[in-house]
Amino acid sequence: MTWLDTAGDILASALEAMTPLLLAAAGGLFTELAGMLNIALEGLMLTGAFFGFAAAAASGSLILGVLAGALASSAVAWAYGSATLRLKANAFITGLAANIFAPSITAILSAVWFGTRSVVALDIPEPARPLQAFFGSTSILGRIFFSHHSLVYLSWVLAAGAALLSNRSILGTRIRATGARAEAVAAAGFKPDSYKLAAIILSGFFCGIAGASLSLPLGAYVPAMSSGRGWIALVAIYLGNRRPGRTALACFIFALAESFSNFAQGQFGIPSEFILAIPFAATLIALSLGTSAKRV
Amino acid sequence: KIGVFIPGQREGSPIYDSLAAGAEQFVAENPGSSLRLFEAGFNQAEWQEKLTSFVSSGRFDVVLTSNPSIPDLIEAIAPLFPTQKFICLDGFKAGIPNLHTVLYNQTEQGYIAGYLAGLISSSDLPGANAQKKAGMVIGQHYPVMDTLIAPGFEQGLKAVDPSFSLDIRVLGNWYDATKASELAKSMITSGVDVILPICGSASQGVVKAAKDSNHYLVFFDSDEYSRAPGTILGCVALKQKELGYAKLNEFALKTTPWGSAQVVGVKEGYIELLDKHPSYIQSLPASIRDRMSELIARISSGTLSFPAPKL
Amino acid sequence: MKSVELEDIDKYFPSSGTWALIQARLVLIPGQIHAVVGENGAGKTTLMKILAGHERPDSGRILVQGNAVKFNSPADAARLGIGMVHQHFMTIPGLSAAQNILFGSEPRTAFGFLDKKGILCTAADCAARYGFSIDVTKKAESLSVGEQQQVEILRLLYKNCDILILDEPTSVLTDQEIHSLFSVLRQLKASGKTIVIISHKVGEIKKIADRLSVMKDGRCLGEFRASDISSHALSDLIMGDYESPRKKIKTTFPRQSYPILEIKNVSIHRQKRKSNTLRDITLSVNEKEIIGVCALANNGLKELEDLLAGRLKPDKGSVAYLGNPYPKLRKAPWLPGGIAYVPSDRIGRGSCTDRSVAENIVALDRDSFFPHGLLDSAKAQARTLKAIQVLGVKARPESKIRQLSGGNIQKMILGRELSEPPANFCLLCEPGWGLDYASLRRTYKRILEVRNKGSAILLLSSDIDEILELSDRIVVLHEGMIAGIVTNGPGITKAKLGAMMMGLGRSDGEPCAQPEKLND
Amino acid sequence: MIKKESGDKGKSLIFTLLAALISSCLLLLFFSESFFDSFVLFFINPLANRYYLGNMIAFMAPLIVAGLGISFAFESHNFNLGGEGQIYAGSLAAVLVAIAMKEQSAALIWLASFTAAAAAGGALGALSGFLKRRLAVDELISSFLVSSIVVLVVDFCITGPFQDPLSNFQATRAIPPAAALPKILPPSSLSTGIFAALLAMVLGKFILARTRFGFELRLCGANKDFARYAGIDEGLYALVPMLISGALHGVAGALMIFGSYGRLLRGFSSGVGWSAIAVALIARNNPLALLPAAAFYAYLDAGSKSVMMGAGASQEIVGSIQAVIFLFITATRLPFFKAQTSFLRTMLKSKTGTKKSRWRSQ
Ligand SMILES: Nc1ncnc2c1ncn2[C@@H]1O[C@H](COP(=O)(O)OP(=O)(O)OP(=O)(O)O)[C@@H](O)[C@H]1O
Ligand SMILES: Nc1ncnc2c1ncn2[C@@H]1O[C@H](COP(=O)(O)OP(=O)(O)OP(=O)(O)O)[C@@H](O)[C@H]1O
Ligand SMILES: [Mg+2]
Ligand SMILES: [Mg+2]
Repeated sequence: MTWLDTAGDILASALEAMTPLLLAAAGGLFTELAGMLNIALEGLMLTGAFFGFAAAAASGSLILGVLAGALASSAVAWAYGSATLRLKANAFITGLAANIFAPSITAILSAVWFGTRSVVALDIPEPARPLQAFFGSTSILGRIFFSHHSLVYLSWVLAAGAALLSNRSILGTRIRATGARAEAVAAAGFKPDSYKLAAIILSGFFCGIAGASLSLPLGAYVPAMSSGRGWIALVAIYLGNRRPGRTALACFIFALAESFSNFAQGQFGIPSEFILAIPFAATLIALSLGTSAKRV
Repeated sequence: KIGVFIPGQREGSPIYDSLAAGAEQFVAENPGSSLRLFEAGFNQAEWQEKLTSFVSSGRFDVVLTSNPSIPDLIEAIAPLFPTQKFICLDGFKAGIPNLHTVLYNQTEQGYIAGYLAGLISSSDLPGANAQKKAGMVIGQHYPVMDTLIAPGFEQGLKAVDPSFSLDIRVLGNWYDATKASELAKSMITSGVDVILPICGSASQGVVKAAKDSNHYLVFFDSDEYSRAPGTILGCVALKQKELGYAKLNEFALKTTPWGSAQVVGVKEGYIELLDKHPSYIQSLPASIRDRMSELIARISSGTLSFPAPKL
Repeated sequence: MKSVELEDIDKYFPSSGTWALIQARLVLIPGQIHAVVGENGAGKTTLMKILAGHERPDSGRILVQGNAVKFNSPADAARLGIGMVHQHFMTIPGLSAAQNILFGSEPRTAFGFLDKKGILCTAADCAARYGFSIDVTKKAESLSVGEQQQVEILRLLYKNCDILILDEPTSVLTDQEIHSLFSVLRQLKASGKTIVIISHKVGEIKKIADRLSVMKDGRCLGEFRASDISSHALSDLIMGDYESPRKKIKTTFPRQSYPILEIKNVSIHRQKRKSNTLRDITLSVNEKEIIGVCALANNGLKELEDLLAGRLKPDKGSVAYLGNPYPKLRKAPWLPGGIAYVPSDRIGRGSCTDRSVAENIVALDRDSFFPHGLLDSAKAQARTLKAIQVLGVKARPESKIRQLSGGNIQKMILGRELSEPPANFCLLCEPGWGLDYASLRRTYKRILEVRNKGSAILLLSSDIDEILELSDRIVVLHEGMIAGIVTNGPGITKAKLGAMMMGLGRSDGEPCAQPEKLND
Repeated sequence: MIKKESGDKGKSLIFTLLAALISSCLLLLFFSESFFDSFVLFFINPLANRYYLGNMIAFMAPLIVAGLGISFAFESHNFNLGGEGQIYAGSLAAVLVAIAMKEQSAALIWLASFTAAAAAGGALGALSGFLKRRLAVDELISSFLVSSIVVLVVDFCITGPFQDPLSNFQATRAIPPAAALPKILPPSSLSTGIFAALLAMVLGKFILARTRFGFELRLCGANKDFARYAGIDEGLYALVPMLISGALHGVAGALMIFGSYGRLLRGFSSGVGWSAIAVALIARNNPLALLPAAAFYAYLDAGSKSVMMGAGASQEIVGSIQAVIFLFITATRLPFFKAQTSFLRTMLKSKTGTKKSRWRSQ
């Protein structure tokens, strides 16, 4: 294998690893724009992963799975959002509540539906690899761009959609305005809280799909499988300075660092802990360089 | 009255599940005995406190548990509860009058798995390649892993062919199945064709990756063939259920050698290559199966032995 | 056309223990311009907020077309065509001026997306129809105050509000801007809108208003037809027994005074800033001298303030204070080497709204008030009272700033910055903002007093009357450059300064726009 | 207008606690085998059983100290999400120093170890502060990232160079037994560390409320622009509060080591950093309120453990109960009680508002 092949493989796996991050970040972007710190991304993803998988297993349809994941997670987001806004509770604490609630409810339901609180692996359809047939996966470029399963491409479309929604739509403008100056939105005769709630529900929607993009390709639901990706999505949003394009780039940087570290574990005699730290370190460095460049 | 202290979670951890199952079997067969299970969760720092409160209720005649690090905890609290009896499987500590420990010879277990992996990798099975590489995906480094299992596995590989190399990759947790799958894929692209996953529920990701790319797995601790028949080619089990059951019986007969520490392995029947499973028989050529039987026979007979592990 | 009546409105603020309104009443006649006047803290803003649905009255009724209505939110009021432009503007940063104007009813394309072009066109049309000269593509955060105000008014107009409430709209506008605002208001009136305007400037009110209400201490003293009441009688009504010191207490400054602040060849370039930055400014402010600096919006006034506030670093040139480099961190005005600074941004920079008046004063001089690292409350209390007394702030030392009326916040800042002993150098930006007439006179008196005690004062103001009244020398900025420095005197007129501000040469006789004379 | 609801805080707290209590009771009723047993185990046992009580109070110590660290950050408008790593790093430093000083007296070891813990945690906090000040990197994110890295590095240290060769735990060697903080309620892990925590809390309150440093810090938190206008170097207050915050987290870690664990176990602090944020938020950043907030949090924790152990309630049910309580705990307004509170408010107003007073100019 040449180094080119290796680089191609790393890139390809980075694009795959980016999928849940990209979706979760797209969701988190809305709450960030609405001026809220949404730490519940993690819990929302897990909800999406579970319900997405359960629905796919029950119906045998991946599309229904994705939809169910998105809807279930939106519902949890709605509950979390209403609690935060109607009760005027602290968003960090209610977010924490959502993050504790998600694994609990999924485990309870998992015990009821699947008879186990642990890994649920069932036969569900494999996500198709729609472009592989057309462009092949023999060339390096083919492997990097065309070999992925459909959820990867779906995430690209959805991320673009989220960008459009946040920049170009009426709702997106209102959400931004709420984040920029809620009292001005109120003075203009609108209810800032309803836009905040809309943003939270949108974040739930995207995070739900992000979760489904973890469990469906794996064909299994594993408790705690979101394992910190919600946080990383939040980091990506900050690194991307709350702009959709840059956020996507940030997600890619993190995913690339991670797939590089996966590769590197096999190559160098460095303790694994240090290699596992590579993605965080890379992000921190990108963050420092990025902002300092902006300052000049 | 039996208390089973599980330093983790029963579901998803075969080793704890079978411990509980052993105790349940004993209770079912011995009317009048009762059982209370307690799951202490995976955070080892909390075990001390939880074990103490479990024991301090004073409700149990014997506390059955399983984990290499638990004897240290028991040593610390044994003086406080001198009448409380403890049986700890998968651990090793002699000299505490109210504790009996039984350790599995996990070097043996690793060796068997490694030997099988080596045979598979060098075979002409469709998913095996010419390279002499096998891999492990582990959740974290921990002492039993680093001193027994991994070296055992590597010895097993080298016994097949000294040119084998072992690729160990660390996940950093026990549940990120997606990342486990990425790790396995990365390993597979580098030429590994047999993997031993020891990474908790994340092993699902390794199964997925191996299945998708038509490579092979060997598994540890319990019968896992059904998760991916044809991909999982061997399971080297710890007979935890049987051992737990036996130890409870011993306790009921009051023959427990308190204060002693035992080591058990293939010879005693508590480590076993599950070679009766149809999946094992169908997927592996007779040549490999024969060599495995031969290996097991050598270990049982004591011709091939591994020093009782020091921990 | 709607008639609106406010009847017997009471409003009590428990947090400050104030009755802001007591049996206040107001009748708006459709199609007229109605002025609300009164001293600082009289309750004008509170009454208007109640009318626009931002606050709820404790008791009393709001009648629209004779029907009692209840407003739970600004949206309710907006539905009945009532809208308000706040004393502190409510533009939304991040959105363009056009988006701000159309906020809430943007034109859209298919699928509910924003029609960006449509927004710009509609907003530009709307602006053009009412004779506003604003560039609607600008982002809200880069608008000048005058432009922000235009955006706010346009927003109400676009929403078809019949009743427009403007809370002190003129206090931060230049004469030219006021002039154009007033012609817009007249035009609106002609088209049938009802306008309520709050102002402290009697001359302005006489010019623009048809009717006026006078408020004092939360009550309405009465309503008058503007033509029925003389300026003098109006002043008396507002101020009660306050006798105005009309005579100027000017003294000529000594010839051989030495410079306290020296700005040498300062330039500031910022590519990103749309507004003009400073170019090659050289200026020295001497002891016992007030230099007034005036400029149209976006011509460098803001940058000059930020430069001397330590917020902008000069890219070229230097600033010296008392012979040393200009300090990075300001010292309290009453300390040796201290600087008095009244910022134009009184809410964000000049005060901390969540803190008490006392804390807002203590904050400037931690060295003296925390002698051993711990607060010396007695000393702090004394200094606070001293600062409050300078201009008579209606507040207790422990009142939170957010509970003060706009004028009182300004008086607190002025009192703090101009209390004894005065600083060697004072940077005063729009000092007269939001002050009622009596307070304004007291403030001017105090500024001249401080000058006579030896301070060098740089006065940045968009109010040319203020500049003419206080300055010894006047500097005019145009596009970031000094367009001229003149010594104040009988020969200097508003017209002349106006011409210079627009960059129309310095020699007399040049054609220039004739700004409306507002004050009598 | 969006306004902060002032007043009625005490009342709304009682209502929120009631709401939380009622809904968690409902959950218990619904899910547990025996409601009565579970109820007693969850709500009564932690207070009635010496062992649980001791552990509960012991858990309060690090919560209070780390919560104080969060308060210092919050009050200066910094967000420290790196508590986990700071606690972990502080603990490692403390343990290493204690082991190195085996021969010394306990007092000396404490002094050196706690200083080392504070220094290690503080350095991490300061790093985020520095990045914010110098490169305008958001401290919320940088502290989280730094912490993620540090946890891995400390893990490496524990399992690598400093692993206790004689232990099956992934842990460092134990600190000298003499250096452990004196126990109060054996066999529980309650130690004199709780007094240190209380002392730190009172000291923290004093510093924030009374001293010049606290004044400047809070001013920077309330309005950076004004602080700068008042001549305060607001950049310094991005750095120093983060340093203090990190240092307090480090000390919290050392308290856990010297109070309970006696050695650094891998993953021992997992979650304490987050819990500290919750505690600080429940206390609304008032240091003195940290005591009841931490007590409440620890009580909840002890109750969950007790019911899990005693009634076999699963992690999930306990998790749901905790989630519900968190949902309500910081609520400042409850829809169901709105009628009541507004009624109370009018009552209150009619009482205080009888005298038509006005501000009088001085
Ligand atoms: N939110 C509030 N909380 C407490 N007191 C308030 C609040 N808003 C206004 N007040 C008080 O009510 C009184 C009237 O304030 P208001 O803002 O209506 O005065 P104003 O007539 O607009 O004065 P100005 O000319 O200075 O703007 C003042 O004494 C003020 O301190
Ligand atoms: N400086 C102040 N700021 C705000 N409120 C004040 C102030 N002084 C007094 N009040 C309020 O005004 C009300 C009347 O005050 P007080 O009874 O002292 O006035 P008085 O004795 O009638 O007049 P004076 O003190 O001018 O002789 C009191 O309820 C008090 O709360
Ligand atoms: Mg091979
Ligand atoms: Mg006002």
